[in-house]
Amino acid sequence: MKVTRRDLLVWSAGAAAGLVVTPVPWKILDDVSIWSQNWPWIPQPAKGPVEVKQSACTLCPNGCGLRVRMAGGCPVGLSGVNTNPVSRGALCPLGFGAHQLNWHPRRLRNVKHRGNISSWSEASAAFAKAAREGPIVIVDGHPGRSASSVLENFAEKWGGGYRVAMGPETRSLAPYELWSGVPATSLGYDLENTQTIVSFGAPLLDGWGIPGRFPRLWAERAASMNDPQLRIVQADPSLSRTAARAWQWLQVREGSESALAAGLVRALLEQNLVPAHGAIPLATISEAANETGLSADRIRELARTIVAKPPVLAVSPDFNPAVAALNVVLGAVGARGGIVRSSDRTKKYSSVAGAISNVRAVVIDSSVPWDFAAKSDAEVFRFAAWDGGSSKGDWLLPAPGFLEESTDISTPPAYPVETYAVAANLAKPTFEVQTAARFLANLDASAGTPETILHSRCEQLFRSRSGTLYGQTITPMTEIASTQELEKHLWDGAVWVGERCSAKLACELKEWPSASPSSRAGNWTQPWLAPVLPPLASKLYIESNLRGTPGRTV
Amino acid sequence: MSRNTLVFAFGVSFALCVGWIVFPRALYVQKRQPLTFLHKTHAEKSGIADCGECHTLRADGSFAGLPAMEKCTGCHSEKIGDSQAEATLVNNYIKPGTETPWLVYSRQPANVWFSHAIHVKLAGLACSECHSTYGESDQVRTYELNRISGYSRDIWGHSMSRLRRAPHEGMKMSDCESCHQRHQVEVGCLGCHE
Amino acid sequence: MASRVLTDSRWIARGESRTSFSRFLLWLAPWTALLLVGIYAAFLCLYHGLNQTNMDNRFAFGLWIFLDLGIIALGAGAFFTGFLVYILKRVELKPILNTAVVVGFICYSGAVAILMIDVGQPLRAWFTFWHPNTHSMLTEVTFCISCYLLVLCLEYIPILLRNPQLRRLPSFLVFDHQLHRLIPVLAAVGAMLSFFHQGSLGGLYGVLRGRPFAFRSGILIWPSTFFLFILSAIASGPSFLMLVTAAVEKITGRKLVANEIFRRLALISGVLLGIYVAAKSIDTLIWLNITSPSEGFAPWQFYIHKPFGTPILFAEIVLFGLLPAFLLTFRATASRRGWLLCAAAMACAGVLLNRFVLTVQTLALPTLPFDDFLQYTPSWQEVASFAGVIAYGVIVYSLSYRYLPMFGSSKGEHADVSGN
Amino acid sequence: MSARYGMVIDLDRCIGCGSCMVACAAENNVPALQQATVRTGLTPIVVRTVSNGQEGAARRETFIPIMCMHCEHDTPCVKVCPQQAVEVDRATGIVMQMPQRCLGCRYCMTACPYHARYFNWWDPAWPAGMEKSLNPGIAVRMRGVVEKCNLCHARLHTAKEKAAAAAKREIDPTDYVPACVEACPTSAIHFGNLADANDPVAKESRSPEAFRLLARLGTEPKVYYKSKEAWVRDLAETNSAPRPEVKHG
Amino acid sequence: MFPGIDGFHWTFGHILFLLLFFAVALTIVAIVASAAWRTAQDFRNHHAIDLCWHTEFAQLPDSARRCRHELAGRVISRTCDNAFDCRHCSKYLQFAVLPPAGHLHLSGLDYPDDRYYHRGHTWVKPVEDGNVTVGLDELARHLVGTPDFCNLPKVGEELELNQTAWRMKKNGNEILVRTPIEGTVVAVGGPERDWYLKICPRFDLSEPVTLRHLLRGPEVSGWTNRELERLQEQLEAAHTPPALADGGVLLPDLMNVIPDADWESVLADTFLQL
Repeated sequence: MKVTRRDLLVWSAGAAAGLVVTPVPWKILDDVSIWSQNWPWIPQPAKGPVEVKQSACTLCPNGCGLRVRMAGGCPVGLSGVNTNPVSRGALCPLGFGAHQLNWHPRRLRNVKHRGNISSWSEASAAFAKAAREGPIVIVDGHPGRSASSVLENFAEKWGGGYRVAMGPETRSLAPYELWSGVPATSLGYDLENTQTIVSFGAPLLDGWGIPGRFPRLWAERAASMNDPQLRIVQADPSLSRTAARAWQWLQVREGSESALAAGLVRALLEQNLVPAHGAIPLATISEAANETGLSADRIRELARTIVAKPPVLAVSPDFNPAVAALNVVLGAVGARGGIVRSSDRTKKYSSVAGAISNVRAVVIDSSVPWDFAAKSDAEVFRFAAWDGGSSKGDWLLPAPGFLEESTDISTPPAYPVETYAVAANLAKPTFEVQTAARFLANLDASAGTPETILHSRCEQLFRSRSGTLYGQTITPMTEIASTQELEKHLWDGAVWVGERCSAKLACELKEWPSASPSSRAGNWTQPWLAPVLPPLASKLYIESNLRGTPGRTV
Repeated sequence: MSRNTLVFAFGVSFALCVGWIVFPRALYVQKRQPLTFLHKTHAEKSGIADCGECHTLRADGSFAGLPAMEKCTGCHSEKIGDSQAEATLVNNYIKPGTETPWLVYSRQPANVWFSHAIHVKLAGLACSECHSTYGESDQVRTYELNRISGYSRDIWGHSMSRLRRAPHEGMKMSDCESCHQRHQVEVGCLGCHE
Repeated sequence: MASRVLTDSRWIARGESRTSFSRFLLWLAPWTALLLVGIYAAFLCLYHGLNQTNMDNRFAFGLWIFLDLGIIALGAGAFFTGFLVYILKRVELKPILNTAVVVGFICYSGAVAILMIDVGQPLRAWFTFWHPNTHSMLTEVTFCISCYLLVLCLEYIPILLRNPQLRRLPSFLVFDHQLHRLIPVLAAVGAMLSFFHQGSLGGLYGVLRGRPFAFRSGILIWPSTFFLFILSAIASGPSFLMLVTAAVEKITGRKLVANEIFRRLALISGVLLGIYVAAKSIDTLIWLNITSPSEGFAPWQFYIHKPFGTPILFAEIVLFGLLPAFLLTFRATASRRGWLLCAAAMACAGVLLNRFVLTVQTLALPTLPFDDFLQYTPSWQEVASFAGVIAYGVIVYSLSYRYLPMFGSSKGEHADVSGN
Repeated sequence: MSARYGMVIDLDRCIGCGSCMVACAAENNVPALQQATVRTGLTPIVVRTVSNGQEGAARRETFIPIMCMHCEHDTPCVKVCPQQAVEVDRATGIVMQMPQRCLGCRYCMTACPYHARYFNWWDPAWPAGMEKSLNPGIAVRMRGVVEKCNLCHARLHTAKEKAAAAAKREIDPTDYVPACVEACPTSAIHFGNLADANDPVAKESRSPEAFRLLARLGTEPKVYYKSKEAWVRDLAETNSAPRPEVKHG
Repeated sequence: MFPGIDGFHWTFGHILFLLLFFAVALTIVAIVASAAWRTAQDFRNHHAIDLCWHTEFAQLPDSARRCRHELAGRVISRTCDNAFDCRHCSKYLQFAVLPPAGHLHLSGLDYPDDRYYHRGHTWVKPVEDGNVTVGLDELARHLVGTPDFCNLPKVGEELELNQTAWRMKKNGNEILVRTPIEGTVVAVGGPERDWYLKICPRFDLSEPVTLRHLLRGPEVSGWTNRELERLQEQLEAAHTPPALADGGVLLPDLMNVIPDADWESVLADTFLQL
């Protein structure tokens, strides 16, 4: 039988008609749609039990309390801990996306030497050689931790220097260290008890200090109040976030903060608003007015305004002796609601601002902010979890990433009382990482290990019996039965908060301070190429107009 | 004319054969479970009567699904019987400490949020109302995987036409809906979707 | 004896003189190239997703929707001519019926093709049929356009089957004959569908309460744009047919359609355009004075952003509305080919401008008090895929013109076989 | 249990830090894509900066978080969706967007006066390994669909399941707090049940300082804003002075 | 879409919308189905060929559709409106009864009066056994000469009136010859014989109506004259040498004599093809 073209056509028509009453077209239509709902190249979150654990954020020295949702052995969500009296349940925008940082494309996964992949053993050998030749300088970004003690001990033993890269909050307290002898790290702003704050451009609501501290304070005592209990007078060249929310915004010229402080002191003294004081600024009110762009009357009025609701405190964003002197004149130093002593420790730290020349090697701990980079002839051993792109020609050593190391957290910068907390590690690094402390301890075990120091600190804390433990409940230290119990609470996310320091703080200001050089001068000016941000935080810059872009970073 | 009719009829029947016999076989990949786990044997020998003893609800209400290996290890840390399946379990999974890669017949996709707690604790549904009597079966079913959608065949149901289904057959959205309609429980889209 | 070189004369109706096959291929070549570029652009959009376009979250609709609305309006000639011929029995328009159907088919199939690229998940587009939200104008549009495309296919089949080669198969010929006998029913269904979806396309924007520039009050569930779109579509459809026919006449150098038919189309187009302009003016006044202020928008707010000032409103209503309406209606201008085509082009431009304003301007204008006025430039992929649709249209029309009876002038229509 | 979840956002408290945006993206598995821009990004909640239009010392600025307003009446997006991928949930009043149903026609985006709807222009992608940090409660949306704020419905799921485990039908209100609310360092975003007259948020929504954006459109949004400042409250109305054109980067 | 599917609402608007949609969809499907069914029906009732012929007839040029009575001079001008189906022509009897037949000899072509002529240039000749023979007329034979190839129907095949009876090829041109009378093929001839087919007619030959649609007598001469004129015109248009030899005699085997003429058109017009 011959098959004709006609037969084929008829057959196809029959097949097509028949196919309609089979599952073929309909099931394929349905399944293809389902396929499009579950595209295999779209990642799916892990399934499994979700556990909630507590830890603390180690992105910066503030150590905000973290509530970590864990699934499949990984942190999958972060939120603040409301019972934490320091961070008060808040996190910064960076913190909310920090659990993704460990997979950042710029995560440092290998030891790098002069841009080439190297190994830990080579790094150790190179460092051992350098340390023996000496001298070495160790730079810490977050003093007061157990790990810091290891760094400090090592530096002491090996005849090197231990330097601290202070944050701007601590740097703003440095003038008082000069005038009172109390280290800046033992000082704090008693914001909780102040009623008027004169901010000389300090971004109080925009990343200054602990994210949960001032914003919460402001929200409770100032926000949307016609007559706020906390008055913020913000002197800022432009309408910054803080200025936009301040009780009063003074539009001053860029860089005229010191002049404004001097003018205010003149105005205060002139109008007898404060007791007479020895150190009087050279500049007159009208000179200050010229420099700031405000009228002399406005400065006088401002002086009256700020003393109207004491206590009053002046805050500068960074090292600024004139603003500090204003505080001295206002009597805010050592007073409630002013500059207070957070601890009676008198140990001073040398700032990295000091010269680090004629040094064989520099070790930079991973706690040092990303924008610090050494411009030195020394061999630099930079510990970092993320490759910021600097330190070319030096060693880049992969440090534990976010929540990958257990560490303790001491008093945040400029916080008025001592605190102590522990950040438990919840994530496991998938490649070899080392902290600077561990790296140094490998060379010289006598410097101690962070674990033993942490343990002994807890013991010390338990023995002191002072302060309160803020965990699931608020427990006075007197009710803690043992070091073990204390440690357990701390590892479960509790924060120890000490009592107010009773030690005296007095400043003597003999003469008006001269204009100060920038504290970042010297060998520490070369910034990293771009900050490494949690990808979701970079969304803020890339996908909204909320903030100016710091470069397209993921 | 009659030749045309014949050829047409041949075309129709060819399509019907392909559609109803060849296509379902081609669409699904037959897969075997890694272990011959028999619910009936376990129920009889260990006296476990309640599904919830192994398929537990966690404290937060989430469903643990298939028991983790430690549940098996409770009895099978060493070989206690003489079946080949048990030997496989002990040697391949318990000793190396790896979880058994079970193929879950009723696994819903990631976009479905199904709470056993709500259906069991609040609505009081028996396990068998959705999972039939698999808990009493004495054999291991073949797992059939849809090549296109990646779903288990249990979602669509064994019947390709879905017209003559057993009462518990099928776990498509329309099956959820019809049960919800029967019980007059109204839920919005995101009530069951993630 | 005809030479045995490459020829397609067997496929061309005897007695119709067409250009040589090679010249025809030469004509098709650039269009095919354009079509291929369009297909490549469409592939990019389907494979990589709509990030290939320059649309964004504010400009969620872009060039494609504007041109879709445009070509669907211009394709209205198909249903309206069918409506006039079969329902209103204006048999004098029968000679252009076939060309109207082919133009309609091209416009609609092109629009549907573009829509399939335009949606983010074309594989799930059938959900609209399975889970329809009958309150949505888009559902109405989807249902009507897909049904009407089917109708156009069915109307196209009889034309297709009249190809000299295809008609040699008796079954095709008989099927063609039988289908053709039922065409009036199809024309009626098509007209109903078209009235609805042309309207719904207007309603698409008119119901957008959140876009006060587009929002209109109306009758029952239909905003005024529903009716305005129908009017403008049936007014511009005949104009577009005239333009297409004139273009074909120009390109082929043949007289295809009697002047009488042109005049008839012009009159229809002109009168309807006049009615449209009147209705549009009333609607604009109501919107400016009642609808928009009641939503908290002062009318001037819509016209402060350049380049969308009031001149665009003037252009839409007067320059491309009232003026062509006059030119098309009056014998003095309508009887001159130049004026006639100029007016037809203006009428088509008017309807395109209207669609542009309603799609692009609506999205560009801010709604929130702190919104910005935004602009958008289509990406090459958007332009190319649309150019591909135009190429597709030219190719389909060229093939149809060459091989099918497009202008039923010389040869008689179907015999009325009353005996069967 | 018929709730009407809504929000009151105290604009005088918002400091524009963006924590809510990051917390929201983390909660809802929103990717941060290199290719995205301000106009193509995916920000279910976005904080925008608004000024009173003055320059110099008279300038005032406020930050205004924009998210889905969960309109209650004639909900623009629900009405236009051709395949019922959006619905107003009767039990919660949440306007729910179903990405698995969505065909990506984007008609809802043109319908939304608040521009609170976003299209997945790209395949969602994370740097290698980062998918392990995704929130297990939320299925990642594929490209080509529209999404928006669903009021952190995964948290509602968790709360419901927790209640069910305790054999309770009603959830504990403290178990269901959207991520942005939780993240706000100044507690500017207040979340609650507007149907409950005693709920503090319901009370706050009736305060004379409360307003809703584009309230005159009649869509009855359930997100309220609040400010003491008149110029901020004026944002409720669009009929204000013409604003200079803003250039986009 | 349907009750039980997510998104179906028992509301007036929803039901109305869907009802409208289904009505439209059903109408469209019904139209296609009905057209297809009717097509099948036409084939079953042997209407299909007739229909095809009618459709094609309507598209033949006007000159090819002249009424036989015009050809015979009984009426001045009349276009056939019944596809040459005089058997069912209501007007047929209005015109005069046929005049006596006579042997015709035109331009050297023989048109014997013992047969009936079809406009597709075939003839039907009743033979003694009640069957008819069918062949090409003189004009067609002069055109085609001896075909290169001839595809005749098989014995026993049913032929419908105006259907293609057989196909021939000459110089690459395909020639389709229309059936002049319906019936069953009982024997097959060919170009080498007098006739091509012997057909057992479906209807009784003794009924005059059976052969009424075929031309006879003066109609044949009128028609043949016109056909010759047309041929002459077509061949002259092609600037070919005279087709008719001196004395008005048609040259035999014209296709080979004048190979450059537009044979496609000539053949189509001659054999009533489109």
